[in-house]
Amino acid sequence: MKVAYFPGCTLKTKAKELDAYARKCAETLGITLEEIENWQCCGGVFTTARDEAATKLSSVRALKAAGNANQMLVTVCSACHNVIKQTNHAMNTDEEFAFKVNNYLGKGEEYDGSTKVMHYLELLRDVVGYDKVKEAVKKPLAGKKVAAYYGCLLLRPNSVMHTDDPENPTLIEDLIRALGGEPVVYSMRNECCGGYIALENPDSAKKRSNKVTDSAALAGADMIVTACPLCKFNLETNGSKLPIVYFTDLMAEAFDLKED
Amino acid sequence: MHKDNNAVRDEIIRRSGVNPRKCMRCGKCSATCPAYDEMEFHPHQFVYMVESGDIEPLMNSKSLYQCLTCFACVDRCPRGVEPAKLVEAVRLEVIRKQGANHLKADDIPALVTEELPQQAIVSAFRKYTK
Amino acid sequence: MQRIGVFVCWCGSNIAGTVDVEAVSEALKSEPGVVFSTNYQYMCSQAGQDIIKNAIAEHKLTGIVVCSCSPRMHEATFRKTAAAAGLNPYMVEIANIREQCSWIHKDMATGTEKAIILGKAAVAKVNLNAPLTPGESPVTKRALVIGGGIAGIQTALDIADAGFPVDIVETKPTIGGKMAQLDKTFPTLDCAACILTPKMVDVAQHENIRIFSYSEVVEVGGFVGNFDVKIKKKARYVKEDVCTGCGICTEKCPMKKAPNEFNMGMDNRPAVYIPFAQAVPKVATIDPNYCNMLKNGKCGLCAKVCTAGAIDYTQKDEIIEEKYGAIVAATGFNPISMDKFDEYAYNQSKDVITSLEFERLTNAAGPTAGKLLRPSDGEHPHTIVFVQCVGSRCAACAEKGKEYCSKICCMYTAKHAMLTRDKYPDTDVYVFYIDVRTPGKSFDEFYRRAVEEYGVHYIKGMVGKVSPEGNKLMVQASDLLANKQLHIEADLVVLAAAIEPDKSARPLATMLTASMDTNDFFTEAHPKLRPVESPTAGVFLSGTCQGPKDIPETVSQASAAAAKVIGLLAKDKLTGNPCVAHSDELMCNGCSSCERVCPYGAITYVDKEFRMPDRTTAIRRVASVNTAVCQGCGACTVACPSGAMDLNGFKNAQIMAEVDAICK
Amino acid sequence: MQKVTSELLVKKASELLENGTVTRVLGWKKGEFSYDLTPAVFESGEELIKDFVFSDFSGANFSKYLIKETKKADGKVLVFLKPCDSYSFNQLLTEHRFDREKVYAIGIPCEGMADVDKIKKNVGDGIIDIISDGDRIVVKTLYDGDKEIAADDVKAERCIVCKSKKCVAYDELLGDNGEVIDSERFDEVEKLEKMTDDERFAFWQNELSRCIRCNACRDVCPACTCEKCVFDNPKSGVENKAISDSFEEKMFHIIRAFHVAGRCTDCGECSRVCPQGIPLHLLNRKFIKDINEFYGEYQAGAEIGSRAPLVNYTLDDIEPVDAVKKGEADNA
Amino acid sequence: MQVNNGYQPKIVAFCCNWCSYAGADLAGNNRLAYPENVKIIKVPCSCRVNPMFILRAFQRGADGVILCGCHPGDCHYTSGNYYTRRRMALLFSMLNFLGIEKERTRVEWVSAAEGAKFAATMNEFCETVAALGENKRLEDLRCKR
Repeated sequence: MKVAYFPGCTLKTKAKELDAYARKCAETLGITLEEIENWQCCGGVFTTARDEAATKLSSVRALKAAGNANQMLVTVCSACHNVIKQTNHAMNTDEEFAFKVNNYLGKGEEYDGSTKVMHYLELLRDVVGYDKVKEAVKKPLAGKKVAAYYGCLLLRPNSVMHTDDPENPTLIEDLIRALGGEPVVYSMRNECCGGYIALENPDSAKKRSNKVTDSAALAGADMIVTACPLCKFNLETNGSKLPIVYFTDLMAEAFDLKED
Repeated sequence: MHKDNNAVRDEIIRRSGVNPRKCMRCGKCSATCPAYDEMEFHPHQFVYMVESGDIEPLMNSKSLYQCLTCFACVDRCPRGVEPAKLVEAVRLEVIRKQGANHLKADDIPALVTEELPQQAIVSAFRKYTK
Repeated sequence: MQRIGVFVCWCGSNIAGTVDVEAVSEALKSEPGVVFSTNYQYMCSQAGQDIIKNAIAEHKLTGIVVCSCSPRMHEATFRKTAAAAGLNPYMVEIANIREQCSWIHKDMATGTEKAIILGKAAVAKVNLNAPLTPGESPVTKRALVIGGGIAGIQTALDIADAGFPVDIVETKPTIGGKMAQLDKTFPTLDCAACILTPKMVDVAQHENIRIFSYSEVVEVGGFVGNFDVKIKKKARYVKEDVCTGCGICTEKCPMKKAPNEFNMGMDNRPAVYIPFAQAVPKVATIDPNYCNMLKNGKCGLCAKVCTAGAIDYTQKDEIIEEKYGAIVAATGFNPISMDKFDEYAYNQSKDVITSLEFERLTNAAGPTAGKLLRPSDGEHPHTIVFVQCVGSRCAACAEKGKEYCSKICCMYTAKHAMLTRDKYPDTDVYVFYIDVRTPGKSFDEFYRRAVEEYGVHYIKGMVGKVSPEGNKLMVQASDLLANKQLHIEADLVVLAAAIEPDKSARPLATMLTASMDTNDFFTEAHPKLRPVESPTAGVFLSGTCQGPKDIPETVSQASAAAAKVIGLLAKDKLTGNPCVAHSDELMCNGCSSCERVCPYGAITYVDKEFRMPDRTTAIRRVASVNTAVCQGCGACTVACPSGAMDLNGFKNAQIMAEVDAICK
Repeated sequence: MQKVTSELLVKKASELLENGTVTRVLGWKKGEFSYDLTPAVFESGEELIKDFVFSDFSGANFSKYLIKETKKADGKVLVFLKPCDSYSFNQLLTEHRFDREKVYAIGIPCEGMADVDKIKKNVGDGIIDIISDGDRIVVKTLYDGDKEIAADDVKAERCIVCKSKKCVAYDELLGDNGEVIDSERFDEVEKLEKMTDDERFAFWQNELSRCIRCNACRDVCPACTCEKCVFDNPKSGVENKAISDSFEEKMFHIIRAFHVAGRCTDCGECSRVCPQGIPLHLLNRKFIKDINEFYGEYQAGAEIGSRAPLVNYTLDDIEPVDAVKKGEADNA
Repeated sequence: MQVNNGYQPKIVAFCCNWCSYAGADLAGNNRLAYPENVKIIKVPCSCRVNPMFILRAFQRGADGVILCGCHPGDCHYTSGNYYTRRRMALLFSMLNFLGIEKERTRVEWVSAAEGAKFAATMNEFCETVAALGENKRLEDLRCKR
């Protein structure tokens, strides 16, 4: 099975391993991530203002490039996922906005809103199925206590994202379990790490990050997994005692795809 | 209430798509906000002050740049008010003015570190500049 | 052709002052069908009525028109007059020449002219009137109460005390409902069991009351005074009439892992169980989902220990058919699920509980024998946070919770906070509120006592997130008055969950053709003036199935519903309003348009055989109006495209005759 | 895609007659000319081969015929449903007007029907016959021999603004099912709405004064299925069987449109059969447009059992005064 | 008949028994005048009013027709006026579509307590219709003859 894939800026630079393992693991599970052509950076943050059309064009072009009606567009980075999914929602629910955007795109290039945006994790749960993930595991993560960190972008706003229960998600925990690890549930897993503000107010970002990593440590985790490069950076920079790894890293390890 | 304030208020309401009149003043947005202590005006005050057209103080406040855009207030509001969208709409009111960019391109190099991922820079630009 | 008499009233000078009554009676003399016309000073007086009676006899009148005050004043009077003279009362029409004419016009010529036209319209209508006889239907003198909580109990007792047999149908193995689960009641703090259980006993012992517990209504047919109801008695695998309620089976049952519903699942009960000590009927019930004997035939211990021989593993569901004159819905409420509010971590921590669970935690018969202990570790909590309005007052667009105020939470939270501080003064109690709503006798005083005498911390603001960290619950909340974000380290968090109608209400409403609002509360026949009746005749509403209410309100409504039922059952026959819809089955298409607009469910369809013009016969679906249920609004007559549906007393032809007379 | 032709339908119908699935077939029957097809009941393969026609002139909607036909005898009736016919079919089922068990419905695609009047206008006098041939129409004339017209040029108005190519009811489908179309069928109504009161009055005065009260519109209408029409019923108070004054045709058409409001599927049969060429469908479309705008999109017959807008309500429906204003504001 | 200087339109008012008819009575009780050419026909509920009645009134020479019922939510029969509202919204829109002046038709919700509103409504409606003049567009000429 082939799905359209939007890697995003960070996966092409600072988070190359996230991208590489995402592709490898997908291949293992019988899915080819086909990078859409000529994609541009999504902008990293969704502007909720209804009169902001220009900043959302790259997302809309990606959605259109994902192919014909009801095709899936898969992302790995939580931020890209959030931006593209919210843009897609706006195209489907805000007629005025959609009209404006389609005017920008030009005649014949209009986007009809029919692409389905999926996070890689959702793909694993809804399309592949955890049972199949389990089958692919060669080196189970036995004994590893893994804390899933969702952050905000994967889950919220729930009325648009519909990823999981935004207050008590199980999406990543179920994956950890399928990989043979032991998920550690802690209360700050869906709270913001302050990544967006890392530049503006590093102190604030540090406070937020520490809350998250402390909570995970208190719950007895050995490591924290995330899908978001910004979260990873932010948690690491601010002195996390626990290692922060991408979920794809964990998968590659369990699937025995790591070369070292 | 000043007439001009009404115009700004209406523009902010239109831009955000938020109806602040739905607010029942429960304060759950502020209870939920992770950046509360960084802010001079808190999410519930944004809602109330936009509704009453008292927008000038908000525009002059650094609270505009402390919102983490984590959407927790949007999700947890029992009235579907979506305070974060109001914060953003007010912020745009400020930074869309000529020369009012909150983040200058010249400031960037000093802030960038080796490990800083692209998206941190991109998103900061998008949030704080026009 | 009718023989019509016209009687013009002067109403002293009220009419005669601006209307030339002589000219009116003279002018109407020449209208088609009019054989007699006169005027008199006070038509409604005895003398005036005698004029009418005499004229009816003397001129063999078949219809009369009285030109007088509003029909809302004296239509009933003149109908009685006609009836006394042997004329069908529905052959009387009133021309309102006082309120609509003499009182609003000053000029005699204008008033007279208009009075004549109004008289002509009334004559035109009477020409097409037909005698109407109200339909009569017998009344089955038995009531059905659906739901055995305090609402159903009170309604049943009141009806039974008036001498009518009543059946209570309750889905649980015992009556008592939510009130039986409560510890104390506000604002008087008397113990719920102490005031409820004697009533339950009264029900059990009342000669006029039968209890169908562990049963549900599965089918309702018929109409007011004549409902046919099927009740399914679920198999409880215990012979109700043999079981003595000794409880030995429940002690000996080896399967003790079934969650105890009565204690909100906070402890376990055996597979064979009696919900609580004061249950009515006090008989055991076997839970087929947990009983090993029923699941795999291995066990049978309860049958061995039962000296009365009451256990019967072969029992089957049983259908009981019964007739009722009136039905009372008393299906009650439940707290809503907290699944969509997990920022409060209800699904993540045992120490986040709902208020109803808190009731059980403080109740002497509860899982902790009345000691307030944390569910997670059995420790005494030192800091308790109460959160109000969880799921109440939510906007529809928020896609969770309910839009309405659940009404009871402010008071029970004050009660919980006060009782906690009273019994455990070392406990810090916080209540987060949006508004404190305490309208009710002694309610606000009660709330103030909680604050002023018991030192409960009331904080205006909402809790944003509850984070279980170690054995603590970190509560992040806003204090709006202090303009601060609070972080409280709590041991127990209690959520005042919104309440919603019981899930059984919606299918029941469908069976009863009773209407519901968008929240699944039953709608009342009139929100102000008929609050305990459903728009469907013979169906009454008791308790929270109609809307959120506390115990005193529930009991008031329960008794009010009972009074309405008694009023109905006291009649031997129901006399209908004869001005009801009637369908001409030769013209009816059977299209269901009329049925869909009928607010009373008065229209049903029957397949009837008709002779076709070509002498063959064909089965056609035609509408049939139940005259006992129809209230005569006429909505169906306009929905009917073929004109088959018409309304007695206000027939299409009659109204058009009035239109013609007025426009001439 | 399988091309649906007379031959294919005849073959299908004959098979179903033969294997006993159905005992009668509702179909279009050859008339004096090959363009004046009439609805007929066929009971044998021979009859079908002889007279059954499916062409650009098979506009007639058979749904209504099922009411009587299903009552006549036992056994199933075969009916061919074009997409627009299938909506009428469902609407009649919603109103319990016939027994679904006694019908075998075959959905057929439709590319639009021709308007004979348009052809006549196009070609002029002396038409002997009109033969439909794929996307062309051949007109045989007395004086000029054969003339060819593109079928698209003489398409019926209702087909130009076709609302749906999707069969919504059938037991069996021939060819591929189409989609609901976002058509421009309300444009004409909008044009009228934009006129002044006086202009509109003049327009309708001109149109409706031509009415000869032949009742053809009513007789063909799949929504007008009353056992007895109010206008035929002496008891209704509005009985009038013939045109007698300037008002009565207005009353008749307003009431008729009102009676079918919310039930009319916009099949356009009323205008097709009107011998005076009155655009009666505009009245129905006005109601449909208003219903869509006031109460949300509603397509009668799209599904069985749906609640028609006039036997439904919400607590915050538009007030009549605003409803009338709305039409105006939209036009401003 | 009294000779009026100004033109007086013929108005038919359908009033529901429970609210509007009572409102009209109240107007009478309080001696609140409205034009004599308003004639009231009592119906049990506004939902009893068939479009045919309204057309019939116009046909027979009425210049304006007004329909009065309980306020939405207050219907004695709970839902009757909701149906009225839909039916009349569509009917009036159609009449307007046919070129009949929209001011000639009206639905007004009048409660039993609103005597003053009833009188004021009738006065205002008569004035509006009077300004339009005689109804020629929907009148049965035959009846005039």
